[in-house]
Formats: sequence, C-alpha cells, structure tokens
Amino acid sequence: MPDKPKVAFYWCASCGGCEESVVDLAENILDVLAAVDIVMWPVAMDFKKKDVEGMEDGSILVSFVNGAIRTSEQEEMAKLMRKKSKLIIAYGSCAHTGGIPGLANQFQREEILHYIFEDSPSTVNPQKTRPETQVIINGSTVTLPNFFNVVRALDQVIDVDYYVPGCPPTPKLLKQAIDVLLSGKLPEKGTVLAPDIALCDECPKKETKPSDLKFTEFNRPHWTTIDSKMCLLAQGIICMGPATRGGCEGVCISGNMPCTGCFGPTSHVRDQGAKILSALASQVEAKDEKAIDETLASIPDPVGTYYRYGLPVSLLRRKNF
Amino acid sequence: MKYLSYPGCSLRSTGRAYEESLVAVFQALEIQYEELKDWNCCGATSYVSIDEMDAFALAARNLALAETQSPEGTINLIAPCSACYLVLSKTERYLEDYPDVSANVNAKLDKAGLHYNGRVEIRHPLDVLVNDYGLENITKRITYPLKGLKVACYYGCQVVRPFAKFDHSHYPVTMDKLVRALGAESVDWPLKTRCCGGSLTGTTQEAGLRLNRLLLKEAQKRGADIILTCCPLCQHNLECYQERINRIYKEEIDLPVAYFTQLIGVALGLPEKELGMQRLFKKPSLEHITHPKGEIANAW
Amino acid sequence: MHGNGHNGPIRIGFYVCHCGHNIASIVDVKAVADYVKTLPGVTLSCEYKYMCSDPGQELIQKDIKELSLTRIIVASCSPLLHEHTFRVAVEKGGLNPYYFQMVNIRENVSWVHTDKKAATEKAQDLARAAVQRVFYHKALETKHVKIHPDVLVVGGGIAGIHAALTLANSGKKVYLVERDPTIGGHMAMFDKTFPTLDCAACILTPKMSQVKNHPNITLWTYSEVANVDGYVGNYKITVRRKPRYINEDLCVGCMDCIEKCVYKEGKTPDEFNVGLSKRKPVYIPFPQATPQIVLIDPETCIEFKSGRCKKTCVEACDRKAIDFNQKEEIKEMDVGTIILATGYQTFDAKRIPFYGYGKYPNVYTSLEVERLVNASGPTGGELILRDGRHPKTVGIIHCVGSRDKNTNRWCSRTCCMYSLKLAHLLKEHTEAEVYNFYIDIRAAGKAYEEFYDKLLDENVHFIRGRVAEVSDWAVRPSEEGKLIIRAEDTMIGIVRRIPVDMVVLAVGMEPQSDSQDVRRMFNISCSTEGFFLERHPKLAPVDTFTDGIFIAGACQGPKDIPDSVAQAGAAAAQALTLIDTGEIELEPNTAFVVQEVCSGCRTCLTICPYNAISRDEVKQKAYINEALCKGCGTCVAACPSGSIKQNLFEDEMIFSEINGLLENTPAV
Amino acid sequence: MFTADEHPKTNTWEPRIVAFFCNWCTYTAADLAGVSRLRHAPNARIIRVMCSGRVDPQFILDAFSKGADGVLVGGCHPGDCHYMEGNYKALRRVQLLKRMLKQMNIEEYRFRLEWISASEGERVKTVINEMTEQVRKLGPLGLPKKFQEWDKEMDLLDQTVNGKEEAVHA
Repeated sequence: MPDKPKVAFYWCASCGGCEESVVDLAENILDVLAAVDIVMWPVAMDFKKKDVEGMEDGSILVSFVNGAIRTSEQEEMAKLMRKKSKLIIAYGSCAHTGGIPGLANQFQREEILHYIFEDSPSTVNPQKTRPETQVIINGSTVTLPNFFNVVRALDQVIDVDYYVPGCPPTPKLLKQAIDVLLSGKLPEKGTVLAPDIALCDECPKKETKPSDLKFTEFNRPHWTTIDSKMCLLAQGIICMGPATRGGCEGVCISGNMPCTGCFGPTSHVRDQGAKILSALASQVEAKDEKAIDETLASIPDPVGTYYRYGLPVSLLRRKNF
Repeated sequence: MKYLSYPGCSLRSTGRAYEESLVAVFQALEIQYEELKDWNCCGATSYVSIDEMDAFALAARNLALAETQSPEGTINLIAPCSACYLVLSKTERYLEDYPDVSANVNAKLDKAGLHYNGRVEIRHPLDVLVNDYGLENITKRITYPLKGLKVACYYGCQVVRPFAKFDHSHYPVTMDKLVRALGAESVDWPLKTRCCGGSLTGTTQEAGLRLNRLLLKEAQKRGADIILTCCPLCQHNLECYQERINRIYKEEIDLPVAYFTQLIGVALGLPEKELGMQRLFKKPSLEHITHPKGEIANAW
Repeated sequence: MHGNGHNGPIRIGFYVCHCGHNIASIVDVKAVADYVKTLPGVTLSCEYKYMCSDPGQELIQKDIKELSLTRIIVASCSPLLHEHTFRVAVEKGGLNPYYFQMVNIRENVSWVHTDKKAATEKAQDLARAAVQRVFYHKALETKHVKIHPDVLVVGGGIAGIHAALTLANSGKKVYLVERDPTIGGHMAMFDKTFPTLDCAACILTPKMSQVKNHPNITLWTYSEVANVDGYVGNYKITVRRKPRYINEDLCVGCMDCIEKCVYKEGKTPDEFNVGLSKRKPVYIPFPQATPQIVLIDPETCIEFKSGRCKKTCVEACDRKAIDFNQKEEIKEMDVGTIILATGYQTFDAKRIPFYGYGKYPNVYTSLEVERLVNASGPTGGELILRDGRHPKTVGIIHCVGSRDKNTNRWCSRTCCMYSLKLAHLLKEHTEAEVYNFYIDIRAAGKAYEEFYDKLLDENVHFIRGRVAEVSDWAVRPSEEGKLIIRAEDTMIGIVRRIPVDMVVLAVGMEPQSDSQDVRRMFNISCSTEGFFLERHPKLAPVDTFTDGIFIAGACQGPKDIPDSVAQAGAAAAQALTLIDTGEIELEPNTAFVVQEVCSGCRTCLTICPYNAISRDEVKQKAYINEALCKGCGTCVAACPSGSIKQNLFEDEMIFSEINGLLENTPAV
Repeated sequence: MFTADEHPKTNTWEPRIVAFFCNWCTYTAADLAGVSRLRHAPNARIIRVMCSGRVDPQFILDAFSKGADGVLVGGCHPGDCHYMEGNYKALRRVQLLKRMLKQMNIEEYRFRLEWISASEGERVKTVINEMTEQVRKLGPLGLPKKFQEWDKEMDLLDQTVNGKEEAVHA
C-alpha cells in the first residue's frame, strides 16, 4: 500500500498514558489503521531505530511524539523523528509543556540521583552504586543514555508543528487531530489542536459559580465533602479551569476533582501559573498583609499547584541554582 | 457546652466559700465541667514583675495541660479568681500576639513534654453564667426570689481591665443584670471597679484601708444590704477590715460581703452549708427572703 | 502568542529633546539618536532643542507627511506633562494620536542621575523599549461623554442647600433629595452660631424658603435615593418618596389638624428637639420647616394602629389634604452630576457609660443644650433641667467621642468652638459658673481665637484635662445632690473633683450610620473612619474618584458651617464646570473582552471596583461597559485566560517594553 | 553565581531593575523626585502602568527571564488607590508570587512592592537606592545566560554518540 501516508508514534519521558489514549480510540483505531501506515510505535509494534534511520528524510507524514525530554537518548530520537517527518506533533502534556516529569526542574540532577539511589526509603544500596553511561561487562560495552539536569518540552529540543494537549489527550482530540492532518487543510504552524478557550467555557458546573466569589481560605478535595453540583472554586478548591485550555470536556470536574491544568494555557497567556496565581490572589477577601498571608498559606505547594504540567515552559523554566 | 475549671490557690484557702458555692450552683444548674488535672499556681501578679518569661511559662503550663486534657476544639477554661483570670488571659493573649513569646514559652514547655497550640479561652464564671447559660434559664430555676434585697455589685479591677472581654472596662453591668434576674435590686454606684485596696491591706495598710473604706462607706450610704463580689481578694478585703476601719476612721460600717455565686445559690434554694455561708464573718440577713409559698429560705 | 499583532507598516519617527540643557547636559542626545537609528522599524531618528515648542511640534507634523511615518516617539520629559501636547501634534500631522509614545528621559533620567554614561545608557534602554512597544500600538478613538445638565443634590442640610441654590441660580435644574420631612439639617437645630453669635434660624430659614420657591429646584423631602445607575454625565437616579399621608399639593401648613388631633398632648419624643419634648402623631418638625407640610407618623397614629380613630384631623382639614391611603412613590430621573451632602451624626454619648448620659438626668449632650437654650425650644429658652432645677454650675466636657482611641480617634473640629459658644449662652441664660474640661482648645478659624479670648474674659473656667468620670458619688457635704466631675487638672498636676448641677457632653461628629451603604450606592470610597473620601486631600477636596460625583459638608469629614458652605460652593462649581463644558474627554485606556476567547469564568466580575464588567447570560461571556470602565487594568492582570485587553496597555505592549529595556545595549 | 567579569556587556556588572509604577502615585512621585533633583542610582528602568493592579505576575516573571536582576512594583498606599482597590489586588498577588519565587529560589530582595504616594519623591530615591544595593550584594540573577548554560548539556549528545567520552557518571 504505497499510497497510504506514513505515521509514527514515539515516546520519551512519559508514563504511557498517552499510548493508552491512542488505544482508547477503540473501534476508531481501525479507521485510522485503514487510512495510514504505522511505521514506528515502540509500545505496540516491533520497529527498530535503524528502520527509521533507513527511511528517506521527510518521508513520514506525521510523527506523534509524547513525553518530555529528559535523557540524551530521547533527545536523539526526537531529532531523528524530526528529520524523517514532515510534521511533528507534540502529543500530550509532557511533550507539549513538560508535564509531570517537568516538576523535576525544581531539583538538581544530583539531588534526584542521590535521593533515588541512596536516600529513598525503599533503597538498599550500601555501595552507593550509580548507573553509568558506559560499563564494560565481560568485554561488551553496555551503555545508558545521559540523564539531563533540565527537563524540556519537545519544542525546546526540536521544531514542533502542532500540539495535542492533555494528560493524556482525549481520544476525541486525537481523532480530530488525525482527521485534520489527513484532510490536508493544515492549520497555522504552532497551533494547539484544541479549543483556544479556557475550560470554564465547557465546564458542567459553570453556571454554579457565583459572581462575587471571595476567598477566605483554600480547601483541598480530601479535606472536605464536595458538593458535586457546585463550582469547585466556589467551594474554595483550587481549580485551574479558568487558566487552562478547554477541550477535555471537564472529565476531572465531572468526577468531582478540580482541573489541575494539563491542557496548558490558552494562546493568549505566556505563563499559566502566573495567570492562575493572579486570578486567585485577586479574589482573596483579606486586605492586610497578615490576613492575606493566612489565606494564601492554605495553598500548600504553589509551584506544584500552578505549574503541575508546565514548569519547563514557564517563564522561569526551572528552579534557580 | 463543656468546661474545664481552674480553681487556683485562693479558692482552696481564703476563698473556699467561693468554690463551694460555685460547685453547688453549677451542679444545680447542671452545667458540665471538670477540674483541670495537675494544675499549678498561675504566678499571680507578683511573678510577672520578677521574670516575665518564666511567669508566662508557669501560667502557660496550665493552658497546655488543658489542651492535653481536652484534645479537640476550643477549650473554655473557667478561672473564678480574678487574679488567675487576668494572668491566664494575659498569658494566652501574649502567646497569641507575640511569636517570640510563644516560641520562648513553648521551648520551656517542651522540656516537660508539653506544647500550647492556642485553643484555650479563659472564661470568668460570671460570663459563663450570664452569657452562656443565660439569665432566662437561671430565672426559670429560682425558687426564692431575692425580693427587697439591695445589692451593691462590686467587680474589682481585674475582671474587666485591661481585657474587657465580656463587659465594659469601667462600668460593667453583668453582675447587676444577674442580681436583678434573681429578684433583688441592684444599687447603682460609680465605684464598681475602683480599687479595693488589693494587697496593700497586707503591706501598706493605711493606704489599703483608705481605699477599702471609700467603697464600704459609699455602698452603705446608698442603702445596700450586701456587697457582692466575684474575686476572693476583694471579698476578703471588704469583709475583714470593717471593724478596724470603724475604729480608725470613726465609721459605723456593717455590711455583709458575699460571692455572687452564694446569692445565686440562695435564690435557687440550695442549703446554707453547700454554699459556704457559714464561712462568712458577717452573715447576710436574708430572713425576709421567703418562698412564694411562705416558707422561710431554708434555715437562715 | 501567535501572530505579530502589528498594525500596518511600521515607520517610526524618533525625536530626542535637549530640553535646553536640562537633558542634553547629562544625556548624550546625539548618541541616543544615533543608536535608535540602528533599531528595526526606525525610519527617522533625530535630536532637537525643544520638542514641545511650536517648531518642534511642526517638525513632527512635517516628517509624518514627508516620510510617511506611522509611529512617533518623543524622548523628553514626563508624559504626565506633555503627552497630550504631542498627541495633539501627531493628530495634526494626520496620524492617529495613539500611535504616539513618550519616553521620559528628563524626570526619570537627566534630573536624577549624574553619571553621563549611565544616564545615556538608560536613555537608550528606555528608547529601545518604546521602539519595540509602538509596534503594537493601535489607532484608537478618544471618548467623549455628554453631560446631562441636571444635577442631583443629596441631603438638605446647609451644604446641600447652598450647593442647590448656587446651581439653581446659575440656571441649572436641581433635584434636592432629603430624607427627613424638612430641609435644614443640623443647622436648623442650633441656637446661635459661633463666633459671631448670629441666630442660626435667622440666617438659615431664608435660604430654606429660597430652595422651596426656586423655579429650578425640585425639592423632595421625606425621600431617599434608592438606586444609582450609569456614569459621569449620564446617571439614572431612582428616588423613593415615603408617604406623608398628606397630599402635599393641598396642605398649606395651617396645622389645624395637629391642634385637632385626638391626642391632646404629644406622646412621642420629638425628633427635632432631640427628645426633650413630645409631639403628636400628626406633626410638623418645627414651625419654619420647609416644606411647610405636616405628616403623619403611622407608628403612633391611632387610625393606623386600630383603624378606629375619630379622625378629628380629617374633619379639621378644610382642604381635604389628609390621605390615609397614600403609598410610597418611586421617582426616576436623569442627571449628569451628583453632589453628596449627606452630613454627619453626633456621637452616641451612651457609648461612654462613665460619663453618665442616660443615667443621670442632668447630663446633656451639646445638641440637647442647643435646643434647651433656643427660644423656640422645648422650654422656650429657659434653662430648666430635667429635674426641674436651674443650674448654678455647669461642666462642659470636650472631646466626647473624639480624639479617643476607645471611640473615635479624629478631632471633630467643631466641638471646641461650639462648647465656647454654649458656655457663653449658658452664662448668658443662667449666670452659672461654667467649667470647660478640654484637651486642647482648637480655635483655628477666622475670629475664633478672639472668641476664646472673649470667653476667658467672661470668667468661664478652663480645666485642661480629660474627664475620668461623672458620678453622683459625694464624699463631702458640699457635693451632695450634685454631679461630680473627676478630672486631672494637668496644669497644676492634681486630680480635681468639681461638683456641678449640669453636665454638657460635647459630642463629636461621626459618619452617618449608613455611610457605607450610601458609598456603595454611589460607587465612591470612604476613608478608614467612614467619611467619604475626596479625590485628593489638597487639590481635589470635593471631587471623588468617581467622575461626576462631588462631596460637600460634613459627610467628607467634621467641619463647621463656613467650611461646609465653602465646600458646597466648590462642589457646585465643579459640577457647573462639567455641565458647561457639555462633554468630557476620556483617555481611551479602557479594557475590553475578546469575546471568542472568554470562557465566562467570572473572575473579572468580582474584581472591578466600578461594576463595569457584567456577564452576558445568553452568551455566557463577560462584557465590559466602556463608559463605566476607568482603565485601571486590574481585570486584565487577573483574567486567567488572557481574554481581557486594555487599550494603550495591552500585554504585548508591556512585554515588548520589558524586552526592549533588557536587551543588551551595545557598548557606547 | 556569575563573577562580574563574566557579564557579557561590560566589565563591571551593574544591577538591572525593572520598575512598574502606577500612574497616579508612584510614577508621579518619581516625577517629583526628578523635579526635586533627588539624585539616585541609575539602575531602575520605569514602566508606567495606570494602576499597580495592572501588574500581571507574568510581567514580573518575564522581566526576570529577560535578564532583570530585580523587579520593583510601586503603587498607592492602601486606601489611596485611584481605582479604589487596585493596590490591594496587587498586594495579594505579590504575597502569593513571593511564596512562589521563594520556592523557585529567587532571593527575596530581588522583588519588592512599595507603596509610594505622589508626594513621596524622597521615598522613590530611597527605595531605588536601597534595592540597587541589595541586588548588587546578591549579584546578577542572569536568567538568560543560565538558560543558555542549561541548554549546553544537549551539546554533549554528539560527543557521547561519537564515543569520545569515557564513562561518566550519569
């Protein structure tokens, strides 16, 4: 079937949820398979790096790359996929904005390795052995990729054409993305393939949000009994919905969990965390510094709250050392 | 509401009548309380002037103990003696307002395995009875209304100053309202919170008695049958020096001085013994107080 | 951030001004001009001696035409000084004035720095920021708002009366709304006025009747403003007129109904006499009340309570003016400007129990004494105390509810003077010994200190010390039956006990108890103590932060009659200025919602202090009323999805300024 | 931390402070400082906004990321805001942002909110001088340069792929 467009999937620093979301296409996946030729999909099919290397540059129509870039191998593969593909899609939060792995940008590489290989409660490693990038065992060289100090979103490593947001993206968004790409009517480069409007627009609890909301304290889902019919912000629970791109159809909200911001900001915002911070703080009731701080103290982990999925693409990118 | 009580040393010595009548009244009114276990001296006003931080620590131990005894929510700790009430209130306030005091005191408490978290509210029994329990509820249980009794309510300084927590700092009215609810008449006088002489009666007696005399004379002049107090030291000062005052100043003062809890007990028809009436040097003349059915108030 | 957001071709003209030596002596202006020439988008970069001069402005106009410039930047003084000048010049050159940007290199650079190199670098940084900023500038329209010529005056005390008359006399139509049944306010209750001792009624009542009879004034007493909508020049007012149960058009104020009321004697404390006398259910506040129309108090009228009154009042009224079925009336009108003159209330002396007000009958407030010494007052001007005695000694306690951290911290400004006045009147009426207990005597007004001097000559006693208590605690035979004032006499350093027959509490002035509600309704601010906040304490004392709303009199802070009248005149003048200009020009720095992007999250609704943002419930999106928006930009910063933009201060403009400031300057 | 001679532009590093001043109070105060010739450090660059409430936390972070060593926000005193409450909103945002900056290891003295009324020209001078000195003590924040440094680790790729490097600790 030489006329079918070639499509590749690749994963970098990710949890596998994005792959799941592809499988979640369910019977739609058959339509996709009928329309395209999958030439790379490590999680599902047995293709090798050299298979891709052997292809002509630009011969893949589109590669869906999920996961953040955290190791030299991921960087190398991302660059390879870029070379061989006409279009690169950053698929899912980690590729789009750095995602959960991006939270590691609050630490130095050494801190992380030290914790993982020496300090963590479940570690027994009296020799304090660390993985090495090259070890010679019985005359054979075993290599491991380099572990970067900084976690990056995909577009901080290679040129990215489009983004499909979400942790993970919904099957509906994936289907729409594939349809758009196959239709040939390509949107402007850099477009995020989801509605450019905040989640509140499609939130099922939208109409229950009061117009005169004033925060006196912030609550957390596990500290309180949530009124399932009521806007979560109105219940003092931090919901990133107002500062987060919609398109997920409020799946978390419907399950009584607040939005944590995985779709990233709208195109009109440079820094999602700064924006939700500004919005929340503006609505705090207290006026004097002490009372304001008391209210704000009920937000336990500001960085983890505002930048749960976007620290690497935030204006500061990572903790300053 | 449940309470913890902190009797303090006075209520176990000169002020026994206060504790006895308080207990009797609380029981009669079915107010639930338990005594703070292992309480210690509040330090009174003297320790603070020697070493403030140690004095706070001493008083704060009681607050920390209260939190141990009552593990949840706000704790209402009743301190009937005015000095205890003031010292504990002040300690509680300082620990809340000044982080350095709190840190210092808690470091001291830490050595005893204690910590104070700020859950205690110091309450005076007058406040509890009038504002928590309520005058209407007391009125309902009165069997011997104190008709015709003229009472001069004397608050002393420490219950309303400097922390006017439940009444005005210079012109309080809580006890007056209570007295009227008991059926008696409260004599309005401007000396309700003037100094009773305090510890001066024991140190510079001339000054102490001069102050003391002003109060007694004015209460008697205004036709009071009895002075009512809410502080063991006030009660002692006003009751015990009347003869000496009469001798020195050529006065003719003769006024019983009782605790407000004792009068509540009388109105509730509680036996004299339970109210510690026998401990008063000057027995109030309450013969005219009769049950609506005509029987005379127990065995007066 | 997609798309570059530029508007049309970018051809920047950059001018750096020498401002004589002011700038050029510190900033190397040539280096700045040369540097800017190298920046992208710059077509022309030059220096000039005085850009704000006519030739300087003409230079800009010529260059716009000859070089087809599309953006103009002038680096000179502060935009607060000359931004308007240059915008006009740019507009004359045929370019939209908002394509202009100003760089402040005088106040912010040459006047505050001495290091020429650092100053020049800073000027270059600022210039580069402006160059990058103007890429995003847009053509905007200056807003003009028409001013409705009618004025609403709220409150009919002396301030409201004076403001209303000033406006009406200059031909403007005025609505004067007063919540009491009569205008006159506190001044009508006073006996004499300090320091001239002219009778308050004699100078006030003529003004009251002028108000009533003025063809340009619509007077609504016994009425309250219920709602205010709109914005400067275009306010929509709703007034609630409470029923008097008297047909105002028919009543001629003969008061026959009052005389014939089934009550032979008054039973209700008379408000005008501060409770010192009683009135009937049908009454008129005082003989010169304006309008001179009676009213019925339904709380005490038998007909309202039982429906079985003989209604002798109805029989007595030959004009059939009594109407027990009268209903509340709602009036609506349009005005362009509003003057608030809602006055003050006196401090409630019961809040200081140890002064004995309400307990000892012979303790009076100063306002009560005003009525007591008044010839038309409850005792016909004879000083008879509540217990029937005539006072031989009187103590006047100053600062009751003023300068006291337990009650009100502020000085009420009038008490010293009115206490002196009352001391004089009391002496005049009774020849009593009068003691003033004061903290300081504040007699800072024209002829005030002289009045104080006069009182000293009248043998009025002054004791400098705050009174500790007023009691009936007699310790000497001479004190029996008296009120004893205990105070520290700080001049001689002892505590004194002064027995008196009468105590006068000089109560302070407080904001009206509903000042917060009023403030919210009119969308103005209060200072911390609750008085209405002026726009600037010195330079805009009668303006508020809401355009078109002015304040006058004691609602802004304690003040005496002359100051209230002066302020009322000033407020009227401010209103007149607006009205006669006909329209006002507003900076188009308003915010707007990009509808497609707004998610309707409502964050902005809670934030706007002007209620300019509302939510379109059909589209479920926020919408900003441009006319209400004052252009602070707070909602823009708060909008979590970046859907609100502010003209002249769009995010992209500020981001480009930041970028411009921080890009490295090449070595100079 | 950089040493002074590493700074790309000049040999002597000078702190760069971006200041957001509200039109009605602090910007006017800065003008007053000018009119009164109150000389002060040339390190602050003022951006005028209508109200401190307009200062989007993005501006502050952006300034840091573009190379500011310090950011100063100036507004009207509480209760004096020309727009009633914009300064309170600024205060609330600043308090929250300060917590976040602390977490991101950006020193406290690099970010400051000051209430400066139109009459306090002297205060403009004091605050700018103080802040310049505080930031000078801290040294450059230098985020743009740090971004470059961080990205250098990706250049290592070619070396490892080409096998030039001996085994290194990951």
